[in-house]
Amino acid sequence: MAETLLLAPWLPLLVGSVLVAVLRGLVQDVVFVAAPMLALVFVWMVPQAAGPGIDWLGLTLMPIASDPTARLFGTAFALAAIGGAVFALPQRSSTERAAALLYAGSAQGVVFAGDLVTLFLFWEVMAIGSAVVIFSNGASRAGLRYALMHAFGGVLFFAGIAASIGSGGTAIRPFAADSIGSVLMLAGILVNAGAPPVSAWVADAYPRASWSGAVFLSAFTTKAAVAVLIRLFPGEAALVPIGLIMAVYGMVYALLGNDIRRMLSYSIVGQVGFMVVAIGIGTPLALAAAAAHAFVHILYKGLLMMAAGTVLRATGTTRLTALGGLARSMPFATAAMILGGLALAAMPLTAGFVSKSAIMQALAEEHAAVAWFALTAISAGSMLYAGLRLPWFAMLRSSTPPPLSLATAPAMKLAMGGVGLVLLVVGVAPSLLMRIVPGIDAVAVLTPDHILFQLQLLIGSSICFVLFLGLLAPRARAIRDTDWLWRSLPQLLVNAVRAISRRGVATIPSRAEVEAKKIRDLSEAWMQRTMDAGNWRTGDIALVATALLGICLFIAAM
Amino acid sequence: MSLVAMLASEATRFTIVLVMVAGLYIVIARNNMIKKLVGLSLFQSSVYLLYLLPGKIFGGTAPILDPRFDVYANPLPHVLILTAIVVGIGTLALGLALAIRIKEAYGTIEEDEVLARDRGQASPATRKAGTRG
Amino acid sequence: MSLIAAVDQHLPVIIVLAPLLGALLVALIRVEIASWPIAVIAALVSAMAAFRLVFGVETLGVVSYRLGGFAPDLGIEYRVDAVNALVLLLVTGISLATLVYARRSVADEIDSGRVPWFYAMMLVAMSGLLGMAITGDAFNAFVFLEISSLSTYTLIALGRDRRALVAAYQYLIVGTIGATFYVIGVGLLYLSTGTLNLALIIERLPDVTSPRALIAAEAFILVGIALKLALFPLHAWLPNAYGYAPSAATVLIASTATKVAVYLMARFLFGVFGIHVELGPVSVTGVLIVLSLGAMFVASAAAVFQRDVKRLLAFSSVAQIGYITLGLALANPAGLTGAFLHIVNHALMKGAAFMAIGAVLLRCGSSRLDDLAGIGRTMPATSVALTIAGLGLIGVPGTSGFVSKWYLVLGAFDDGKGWLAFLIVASSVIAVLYVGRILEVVWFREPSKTALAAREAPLGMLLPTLLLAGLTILFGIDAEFPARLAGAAASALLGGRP
Amino acid sequence: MTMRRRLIAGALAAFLAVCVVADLFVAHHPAFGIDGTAGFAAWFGIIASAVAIALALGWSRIAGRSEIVAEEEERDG
Repeated sequence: MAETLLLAPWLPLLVGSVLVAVLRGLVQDVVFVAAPMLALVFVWMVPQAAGPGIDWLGLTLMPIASDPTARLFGTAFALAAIGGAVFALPQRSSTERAAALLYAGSAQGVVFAGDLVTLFLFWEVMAIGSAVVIFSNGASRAGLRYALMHAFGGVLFFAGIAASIGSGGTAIRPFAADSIGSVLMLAGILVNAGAPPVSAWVADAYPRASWSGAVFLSAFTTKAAVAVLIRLFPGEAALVPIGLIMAVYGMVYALLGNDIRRMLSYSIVGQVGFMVVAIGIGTPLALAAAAAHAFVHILYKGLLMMAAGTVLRATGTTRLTALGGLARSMPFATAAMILGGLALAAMPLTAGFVSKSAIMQALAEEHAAVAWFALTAISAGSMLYAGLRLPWFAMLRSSTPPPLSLATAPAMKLAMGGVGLVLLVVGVAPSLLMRIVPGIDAVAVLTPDHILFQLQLLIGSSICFVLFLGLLAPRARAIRDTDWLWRSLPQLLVNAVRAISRRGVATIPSRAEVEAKKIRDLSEAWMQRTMDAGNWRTGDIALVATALLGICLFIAAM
Repeated sequence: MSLVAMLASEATRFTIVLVMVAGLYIVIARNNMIKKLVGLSLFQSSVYLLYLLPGKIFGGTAPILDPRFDVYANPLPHVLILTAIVVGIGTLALGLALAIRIKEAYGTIEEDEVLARDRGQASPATRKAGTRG
Repeated sequence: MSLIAAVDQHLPVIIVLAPLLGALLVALIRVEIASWPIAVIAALVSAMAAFRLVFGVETLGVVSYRLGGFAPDLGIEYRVDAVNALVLLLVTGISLATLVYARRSVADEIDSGRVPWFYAMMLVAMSGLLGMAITGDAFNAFVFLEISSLSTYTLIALGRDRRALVAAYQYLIVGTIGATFYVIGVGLLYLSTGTLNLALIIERLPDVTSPRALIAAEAFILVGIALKLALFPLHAWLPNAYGYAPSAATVLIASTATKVAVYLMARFLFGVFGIHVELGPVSVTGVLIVLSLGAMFVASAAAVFQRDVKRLLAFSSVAQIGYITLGLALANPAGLTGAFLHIVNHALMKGAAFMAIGAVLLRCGSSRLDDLAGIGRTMPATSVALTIAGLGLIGVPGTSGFVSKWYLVLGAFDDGKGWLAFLIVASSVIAVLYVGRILEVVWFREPSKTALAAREAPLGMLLPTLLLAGLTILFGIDAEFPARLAGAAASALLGGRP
Repeated sequence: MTMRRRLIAGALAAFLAVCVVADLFVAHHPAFGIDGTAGFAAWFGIIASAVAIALALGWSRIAGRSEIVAEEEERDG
């Protein structure tokens, strides 16, 4: 049993993270790339069973429990980590590298966790690792916001887990959102999945990572949340509307976005919405389809982020308004962006077509009409922003390209080529994916009616794009997002209250207003003292103590 | 029972409470650090009384074994309060020493003035942030 | 053999006497070079005795020691059970680490003429705290409380800033009021039961005819102790006291003084009064929960706005004490285990944090948050210790802070108070804010001039700091040992009274 | 609209027409009825895209702000 523990897929990544932090130079490069490769090997070597239990604080922890779902996500995470590491070879920041491996390792830990406590432990390490990836790019404030959001999600998740353990042990099992504990747990997971109303953290944080860091970020957190949802909340009906909102939200913001990486972040939320809807449907096929879509999404979103990172590294910007005309000077990145975009739009013969077909078939079999029609429409919208708008305005359209400072490094080409190849191979031979995702082999993918259906959808969308090209042109305009709720709303409220109170003072003060002002001043003074305790007068401290004693005695005397 | 008689019978308790509250009041209300210490001593003294007064037994005597007496006062409270008095003296001495040092450092032993001087020492930025609250 | 047996027999008194004699020796010799070794040796003897005693208690159960051979109803009894064995081990261990740490810090911060006095006071404070923990006599506890308090006031007043004097004065007034409240309560108990021995008080309580005197005694004692342990809203003395005391003194009082007071409160709550005694129409637990929550939220929020790291950590201490008292108020095995675990864990991590800040103070001459900018580059080891301690304060998994919060949350659920569990974890978010502020400044800011000029802390300070930080991690991963001791303490307290 | 764009749109429309015609000759597996009709995806795709564009532009009207302001706010990032 102990060897099972040694084969834990997170082990090489976590060890690698420490080594990368200590080592420098070529050795560091080797460890950085070899650790996720070893993890991939471990994902497939670890026995498909629950590993040994470890007693900790009277709980039995199972740090490693493999099943087909875990293996699928583990494979996707390992591939993303390999691709990301190869892509990041020209990135010399040791902090980012160590954090990225820590992040990848804890994501493996989340999907291979055999109990809720282990799951939560890795969940939190994942938040730390990803926050450090953002911090390492010097984005301290965004990193702090990101860390806070995940601390908040972690708190909800923790409270929920504690309640669930109280009511039924640490085993990972399907829950229904019917008790406080499971609702808290669901809310905590959804924070990480990027569900509204806290979805804004994705687009706030990911574009602030370095050109290589964003590749890692796009792969793990949200998809780990999907994996956990599959395990803990399969068939939870509330997930269907939540997922639909996410899909619409992601599409709308991606259509309006100007910064490529911001667009891609919104698109993550949109695509995770597809998976969340499928999990909400909850049939075996739907769950398998959600997992398959997560797998494919990790790959094509990684490819898109690599293309965006290549552009950023070369030009210093990812704003569509500043880009264009790059197709000739950056053919590789252009090809990657087109391929990734088409895979996102589920073009036949790309991997995206396989997994999206599975999701749509799962919805059709359950006769979930609203979800089916909505997601079909959103698929057309995905073509608009990812398959057309993004490559067109960033790369293809004729415009004076910004000066390139750095050529695309061979390692980056290798990473993009590798991931792109996987996407194409899976798209041409869907049985490869079906072999590792049991449960979707009944899905008809490359049949004439499916291909024709999808082609019509995509061409229809393309015609719209050509017709309304002007409307979709990027504009230097930001759109308020839900982070407005916590970044701007409080300030607005404070200002409004201030304005009202000031107006109240300006007019002839009525008696009530004078009293109100007195109370306000008093309470402000009190707040001041509470905040600034330690500068109290000694007498006041003594008074408070006496008062407390008096209250106690008074209560006792009653 | 008349009020006077009641007061007489409860005299010890009233004395204790009176001294206690008076001492505490001085600590709370006085600004002068020395006066505060005086109040504190008064407050502690009330505790001595609290322990000692109930130990008085009318007709009792000091607890020295003697065939002529069979009623003794409990000696334990006296022992305890001896210790407490020592502690009280220590506290008072330390407090006075601190007051002297504060006088040297600040030039005053009025607590409000001391606090005001510290506030003046704080940077303007701190104060601004403080008033915004 | 017989010598060891004889020593074993007198372990309880050796623990208290070793530092006291050490203090005497230091004060009499008054040679600066000699003071530190004497102090360390005295603390070491005491720590070894405590260590031995802990295992003695684990095998034998309660160890009772009669001072001067008098029976408990006449003389003073020292009584060591699972509860205070834990506290003794903690206090001696932390004191030893602090004294090892103190040498460089004290040489830098204290005028050379006062150095022997400083060590003498440290030892007296240690002795007083140990006495409070070990004694089974309510009045004796008062005496030790005052011994530790008086020496603590002196230690604080030795701080460099003149505000240290005011802080010491304030603490003196408030601390004395607290101690006097306590002794009034003990007096009332004595009047109703005729004994000062805690065990005997418990035996005689059922015969007490006037419950009102009892409740008054409870109110006086609890409020008195609450002042000493800085329970919200009686915490106002603490931030300045911690903030302006010399670094070594801050470490000692922050990690031990309030913890011993908490122990005393637990003793009275569970051992003497019984937690479920109603204070009139309101239960004690209800009051304690409200005040604890106040500490957790208000003090944490206040910490976020501090500009001085020592004061920030001091406010954080008030908040963390809130977690401990909350665990007491839960009054079930998981909650109490959490409380005692947090006593240990918080002592370790706050000790590490204050030690790290003391090292920064030594190298940069300031503990203002802004002056710590970029210190992570020039003092990496110290900053790592500070980071670990900070993560522990948040309760990040893998640190001991998580384990204790875990037990507290379990305790809340066991009590059917799910909302309380949520509040416990929600308050951690505020801890994320203030710890995040420190970490951001330390690691991600451009180094200030002072930070660039700083060097890594001297080894003598670094080792104890890293030791405590390492224990924070160790107890976060393998919590078996502290959880066993805390669990034993919890069951001893709960079993003490049906 | 430029000549080139008109040309591309025409070519796409022609390709779409070919697909719709081909759609008449394949077997469908409808789940909701309407989705099995030939050419369903073609008109649905066009309408869905148009609606998506309208939705996005409408939302941009409501929630948009000049990016200069936004950048100033987010410079801290």
